[in-house]
Amino acid sequence: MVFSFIFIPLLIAACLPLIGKVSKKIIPDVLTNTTLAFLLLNSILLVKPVFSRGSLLQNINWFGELVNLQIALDGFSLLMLFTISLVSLCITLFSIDYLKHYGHQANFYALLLVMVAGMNGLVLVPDLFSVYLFLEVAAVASYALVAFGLGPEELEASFKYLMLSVVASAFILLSITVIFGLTGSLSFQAVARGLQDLNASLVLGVCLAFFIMGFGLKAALVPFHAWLPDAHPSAPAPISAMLSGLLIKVSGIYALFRIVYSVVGMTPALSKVLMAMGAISIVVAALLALGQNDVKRMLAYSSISQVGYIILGLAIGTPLGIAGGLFHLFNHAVAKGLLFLNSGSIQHITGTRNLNELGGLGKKVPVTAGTNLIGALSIAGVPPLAGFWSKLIIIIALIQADHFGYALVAILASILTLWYYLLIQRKAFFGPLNDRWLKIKEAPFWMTAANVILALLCLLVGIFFSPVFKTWIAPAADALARGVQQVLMWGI
Amino acid sequence: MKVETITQLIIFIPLLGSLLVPLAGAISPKLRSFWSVLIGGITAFLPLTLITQALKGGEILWSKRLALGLDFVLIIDPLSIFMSIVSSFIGFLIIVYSLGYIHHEEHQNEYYLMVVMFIGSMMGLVFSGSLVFIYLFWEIIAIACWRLIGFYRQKDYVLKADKAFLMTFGGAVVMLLGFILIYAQTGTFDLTAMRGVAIPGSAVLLILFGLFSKSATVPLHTWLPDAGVAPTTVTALLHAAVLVKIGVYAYARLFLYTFKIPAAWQQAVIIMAVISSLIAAAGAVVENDIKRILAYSTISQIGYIFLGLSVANPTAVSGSLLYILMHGLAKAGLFLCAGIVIHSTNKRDIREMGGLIRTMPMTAISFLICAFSVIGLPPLGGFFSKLLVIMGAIKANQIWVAALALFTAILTMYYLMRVFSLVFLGELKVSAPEKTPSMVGVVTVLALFSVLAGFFVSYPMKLVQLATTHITWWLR
Amino acid sequence: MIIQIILLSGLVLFSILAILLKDLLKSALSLAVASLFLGIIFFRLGAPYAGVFEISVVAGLITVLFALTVALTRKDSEVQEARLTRLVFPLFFVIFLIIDGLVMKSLLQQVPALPTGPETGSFGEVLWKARTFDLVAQLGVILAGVLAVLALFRKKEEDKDE
Amino acid sequence: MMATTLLWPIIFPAVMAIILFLIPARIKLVREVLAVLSSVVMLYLGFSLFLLKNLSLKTNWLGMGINFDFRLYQFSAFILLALSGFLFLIVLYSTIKMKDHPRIREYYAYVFLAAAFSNGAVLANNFVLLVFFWEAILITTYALITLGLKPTSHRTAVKSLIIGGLCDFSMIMGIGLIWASTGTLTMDQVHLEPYGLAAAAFILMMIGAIGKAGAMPFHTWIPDAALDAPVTFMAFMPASFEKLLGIYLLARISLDFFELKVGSPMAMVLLIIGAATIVLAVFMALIQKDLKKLLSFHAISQVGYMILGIGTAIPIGIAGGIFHMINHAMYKTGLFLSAGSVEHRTGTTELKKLGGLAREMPWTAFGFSVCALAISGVWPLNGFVSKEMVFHGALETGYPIFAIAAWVGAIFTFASFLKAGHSVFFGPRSTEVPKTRESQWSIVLPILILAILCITFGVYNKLPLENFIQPVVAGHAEPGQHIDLAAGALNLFTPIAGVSMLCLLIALGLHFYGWKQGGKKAYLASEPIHRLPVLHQLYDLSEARFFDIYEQGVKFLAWLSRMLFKFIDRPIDFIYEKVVVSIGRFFTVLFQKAHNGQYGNYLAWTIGGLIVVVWVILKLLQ
Amino acid sequence: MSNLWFLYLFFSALLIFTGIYCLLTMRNLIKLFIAVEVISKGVSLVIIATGAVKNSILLAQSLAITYIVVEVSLVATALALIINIYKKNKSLDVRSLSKLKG
Repeated sequence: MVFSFIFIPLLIAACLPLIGKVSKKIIPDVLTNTTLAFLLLNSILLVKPVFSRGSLLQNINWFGELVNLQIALDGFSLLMLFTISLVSLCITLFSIDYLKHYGHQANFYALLLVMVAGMNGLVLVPDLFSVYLFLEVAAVASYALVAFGLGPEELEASFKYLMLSVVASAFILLSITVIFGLTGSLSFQAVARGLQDLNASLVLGVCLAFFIMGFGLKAALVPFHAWLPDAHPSAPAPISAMLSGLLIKVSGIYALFRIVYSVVGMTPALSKVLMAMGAISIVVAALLALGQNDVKRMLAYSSISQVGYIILGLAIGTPLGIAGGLFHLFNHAVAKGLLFLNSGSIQHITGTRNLNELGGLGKKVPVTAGTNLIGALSIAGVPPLAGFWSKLIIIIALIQADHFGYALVAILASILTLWYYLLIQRKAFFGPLNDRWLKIKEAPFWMTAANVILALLCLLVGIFFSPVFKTWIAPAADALARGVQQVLMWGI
Repeated sequence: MKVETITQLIIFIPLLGSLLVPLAGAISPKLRSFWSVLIGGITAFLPLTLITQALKGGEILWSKRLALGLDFVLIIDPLSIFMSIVSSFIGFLIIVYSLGYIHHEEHQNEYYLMVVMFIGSMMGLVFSGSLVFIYLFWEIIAIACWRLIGFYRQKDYVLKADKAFLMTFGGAVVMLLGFILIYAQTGTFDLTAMRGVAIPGSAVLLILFGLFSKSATVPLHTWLPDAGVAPTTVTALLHAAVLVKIGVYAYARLFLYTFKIPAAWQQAVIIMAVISSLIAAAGAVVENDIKRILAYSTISQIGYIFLGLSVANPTAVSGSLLYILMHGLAKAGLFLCAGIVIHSTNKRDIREMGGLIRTMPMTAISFLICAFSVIGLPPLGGFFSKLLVIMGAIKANQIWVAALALFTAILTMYYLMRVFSLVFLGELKVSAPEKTPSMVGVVTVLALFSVLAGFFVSYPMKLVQLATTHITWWLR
Repeated sequence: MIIQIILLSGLVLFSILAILLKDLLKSALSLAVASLFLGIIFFRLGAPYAGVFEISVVAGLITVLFALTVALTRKDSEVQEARLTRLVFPLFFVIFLIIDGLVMKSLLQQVPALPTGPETGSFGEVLWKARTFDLVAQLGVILAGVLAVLALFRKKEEDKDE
Repeated sequence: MMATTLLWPIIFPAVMAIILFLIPARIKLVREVLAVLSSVVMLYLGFSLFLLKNLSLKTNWLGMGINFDFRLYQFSAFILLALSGFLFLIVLYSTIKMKDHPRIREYYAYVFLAAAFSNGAVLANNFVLLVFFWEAILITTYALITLGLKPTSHRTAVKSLIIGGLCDFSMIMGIGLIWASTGTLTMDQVHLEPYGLAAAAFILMMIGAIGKAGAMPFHTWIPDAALDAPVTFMAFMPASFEKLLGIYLLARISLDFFELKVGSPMAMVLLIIGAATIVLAVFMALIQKDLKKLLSFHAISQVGYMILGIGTAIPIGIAGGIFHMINHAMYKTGLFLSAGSVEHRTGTTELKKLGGLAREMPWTAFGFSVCALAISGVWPLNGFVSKEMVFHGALETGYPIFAIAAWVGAIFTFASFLKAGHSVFFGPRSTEVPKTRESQWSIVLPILILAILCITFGVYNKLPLENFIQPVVAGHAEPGQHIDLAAGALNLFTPIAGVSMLCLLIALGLHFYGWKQGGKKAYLASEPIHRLPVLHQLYDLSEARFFDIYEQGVKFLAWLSRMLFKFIDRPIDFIYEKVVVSIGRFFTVLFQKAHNGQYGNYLAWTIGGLIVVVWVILKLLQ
Repeated sequence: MSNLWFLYLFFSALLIFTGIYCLLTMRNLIKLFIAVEVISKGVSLVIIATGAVKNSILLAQSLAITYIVVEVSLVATALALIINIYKKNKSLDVRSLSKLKG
């Protein structure tokens, strides 16, 4: 049942605060993890039907059409669902041990599940306004989660995040409304059909600009990125992972490209703008990351930079570019999730995230160091890890589409990427051992386990990139590459 | 066993075996050492069984189709077999040497993991027939290398490691761009499908970036002397035997075996090679740190290898291939001798050493023999390779280049003899005994091999000849 | 038409007042008045339910929330706003007004009329049948909001533990 | 006879070298017997091969025309024989002289290895093979010099190595050029006119040859080695083996590989080098205060005659050069061995400390005197014969200046030997050396053999000339011209011989004058010349090694290296270490400054970005 | 009809401009959030106006109501945040919220 992706987490989230009164820790832990594991399983089971039919449209009609829910699932959404379930499962596993710092597991998990539900909903709905709504569901939950620590920095970050996001979503909604005005409908299908024979390119252009700004802010494209380096590091580590790994991709990239490809249709002008913004993001954020001393802040800037890659790939418009972008999206979700969790481990172990205070941890906590290394190298695009393949595909696509300059930027920026990741490695793990950390021990089991699972994913996806690509990425890319046709097909 | 199977084993045994090293290390250090030596030994042994295949000439191709045409292709031909024998053998010797050298250090798990993985990916690189997989193994090597250079965790050491990683990575990604340009032109990454294709100069330039950065050729060379902060075993592995040969090997694989390189670029490589050789030799004369000297020396010798390959006539090419072997043996020997010296004196500045021939005669003599081989004096192996390269250059009408190369050879002689005199002769400044038998044994073996390779040069030469005729198929 | 424009102008005016007034409570009240105008506009545009919602929820509930917040943060929370802000606002506003007018006028010709027939059915039907998902999402948003408030106003357990 | 016999002179000594090396240091007798025996075997091999004359062996080696190709013929057989002869004498001599050397195992190993390599070089019929053996000798030379065990030995060894390397590398270059222009590496298939590129090849090959022979300016390691290396080495390498090899190759180059015409530019080059070497080296020899060093300079000077002889490109001159080579090897080896004998007994070779040893060491004195007279070209010794031939040839070229140079050389040669002999063996008995006696038989015997050979080759010059020399030159005479070198060889009453004799008289006069001037101290006999106004400064400069190409060259190398390092290598590194990093840092800091944490600022970017995006999209749409 | 649409769009643009101007220049957190409210008024005006003009007022009405619900949720969260910030900082000045930078 595809609907379970939305309902189950919502339901559990609603129950959790009550359960929290009964059992503070164990039941919330188990329940959340089971839910997400179930969703993961579910998404894997969906591969076959989606694969065979291309897309899946489900309706629920209850009470004589009083309840009329419609859900559309194609390769792209399935990839997102899978990514969301996978990464958030690892994150909740990690949280089992990590949340001791914060307490209030039930509340935390409830918010987390609401966020998951919001993202799942966003991915599944075939309707512009619903997209906005689920965006807000996930966003409201994320504001609270960013501020979950209730420290001054957390609050500050959350506030800025909220205030910028609100503006962004206002523009998104504005744009949706104008499109509604132009076509008279809100569902993807009808809008796509309506826009096809509509001759209002200027107004539509402005709408798209609003979308780019709105979703771009959610996805943290430069220059709309400024909230991210504040919000992501301030959140608890699992939430950082959630935000960087999933939220910016779902509410930013997924929504933007779903609308751009499947509803409006990609145009060269749009492609140019998005690619330019992607390239700028890559470079600017990479340079910014270089100057950071806080591990998580550096990772946050890295997210911006990598989102730049994803958008650069997706915006090329060729099937290969889309595939590369989506593959990178997946890989980045896994790897950045890993890195943020890992930074949580570091913080748990040492109590600090300042690179200058760390040093030589590799000797004391080899597993944390190793998983961090794998994640970092994967994002930097060092083979044989997963990130390499996606970057490779993106660059191939760039060259094939004759964007030599962008290819060069992408290539050179990957050197920068490696540069700042090496900073982390050097300062935190491989330098001389700081005397303060003589007595530290490896992080608790579940934290380490989550790290290891994600690191293995990075590695295995890299080694077995071919089956992964064929199973998950290629259908998703096909779905996008078919453009507006994909949405129009849904009805049939 | 089928040749293809053996080849896959050569690649995957060390790659997967390396992952088990930390596990073995968790059980006991003895087991770890045993395991590493075992894997190294198997990897060194298996290529030998391919010699019969090599002597048959011709090539065997094997490929596994992967998504997007990024196929995994293996080319088993005399060139790859030759290269695999050389690098796995030296790698194995270095593992054995490490048993003594690295004995007291921390992070041994990481060390053996990386060394074995290094060797494994080298094997992968050597047999790969696909641009993507060449790049892939290329970078795995870079990772291993990076960790190994930063082995001693000092602050500036890890900085140097990062520098090396960044420079080689930078070169490599630029090279990747070149690969992709070729892909855009031909629609495939499979080398065997692209033989004889003329590629644009821009792609050549980009690829050269990668090759030069990995093979430490001027102007992308400065990471190599700095990488001398690594344990000497590693520098031997990096500088001498394996790492820097990668670029050279890739040059042979790409620009001789596969593509037609535009004549202007070929000339450019020739000139770069010889200039690199000269400048690096100058560096070796000026430096005082023994490992930096040897590192510069490596850069200089790599220049010769590039020279031979870029001249691209059979004489020079076979000279270059032979050079890979001879330089590998001799330079590994030099580094490991230097390692013994450093290990026992705890000094690296040659001006602070002296007279060590009295306390460590075997090391001194091995050093001298290896030095002679690097200089290119008969009857040691290095003579033939250098001779053939220079002869080839002259034959290709590159007379001034050849003259400059010979001049560099004199510089080589000068600085190596300088090192030898300062370290081993003169008055004894630091008295230090020779080290464990496994270390001295390995350097002796290497020196011995340098000598034997000179006297029995015709055996490796046969393989080299086959490889040369195979990769210079376009001359036929 | 004229009434509509007057209402709209009132809306804009009170919104401007809401942001320009120094006293926060007065600002909140101005906002409430603006909401009132909006509600009336909604009603006149044929959206009575939305108008009611606007007036009751936004002008009522949200204003209360604002007032509550202002009350809770009253103590030495005076923030000195830059004086220039208020002074130059009219200038910018007029400039934007002109640009806005020109843009909208030029866009006017761009948009083709949409050949749509009048809607059928009742508001309830539309809300339930066509927009069921919105209701689900509303639940989600409310849940998120509630949980957020719970999370933000929770007592820190650690304080007790430590 | 099997063709593989040709490998014996190479493999046998090489194997012996290993065996001798492996024999433990303490078993002296076995080693010595074994060494002498094997040198006898070598001599036997040399003889039998000399009698065979023609033999060749060719197997595949490296491919590409680089074959394992040996050829024995007249000339090489002769040189092979000479090499084995000298090897025998030196090994015999070494049994005593080197007896207590701490690294005696290495010594024999190196000597036999050197013999193996030299034999290989002589027999090689492929250029690469030639270079292989030729250059390999460098290592043995290096090793043997280090056996001098003096503090500076190693330095000198490196010097010899680098100078030798320079010469050999230029030879490689020459070979490369030959290969490039003829397409073959087989030596007997190459015959080029030395013009253009081939001329360059000629010069380069020639540098290789004369460098080995020790001509100016590649000589400078020899005088240093005279002091730093064992004296047996001096007799072994610079005096005999290297001369034989060098001049052998020079002859091959000039006669076989290239068509050297009388008076052609290449011939002039040889003549000039020859003449310069004669004169300059002899002037240096004259003033030396150490017997070994004096001898070493003569070893250089005499090479000049050989080069001069070959450079004439006239059969008699060439023959003279080659004959001089073999003669020189004899008497110079004899001289070094005598010097070694003196050193063996007295522990020094400084002229100042020695004197009047003739009574105590009569046989050594006799041998020394004969050899000294032979080197000075006194009738009827072998030196006279070969020098006359060279003078003859030099005059026939039409440039008398070269003959004059040769004569000048002769004057000072004699003068310096008068000084040396006088101060060591004659004159008053020096007090600085304790009483001593004649050396053991195995030291004296080689000296005497060599002295007798000097006489034999002089008086019965027909024997060597007809057996050894004439066949070599035979092919190069004009058709129909019959060469009978021995005919007037000992004729004293020709103008040329007359001038030569006059030279000897002048030398005698000079020595007498100097001896008088120096207060009847023989070792000061050369001082008047030493103190001549301009010469004096030149001498000082050369004492300071100003003219030493090695010293200057090494300085140049170091300077060049520093320049390259400082101005190319470091700047490149600077770019990576500093420039790239600071550019990155600059932008990083710039961007970081922009992120000042102010909400309004961030919102402004957002709105600004929005406006730009709108503008760009609209622009693109129009 | 579309003339009318642009009239409403014109006024909502004014509202949004006012709100953004306030967000850009004002400093009091509560004031900032009031500005957000002003913006959201502009948005809801557009929703209803579009529905009215394009003959789908019922749909628009349901959207507007949903939007108002979202707004309430947001306001609650934001005000909770503001109160928390006030508790920590004892100030409502947005300029004091610049600890995170660089």
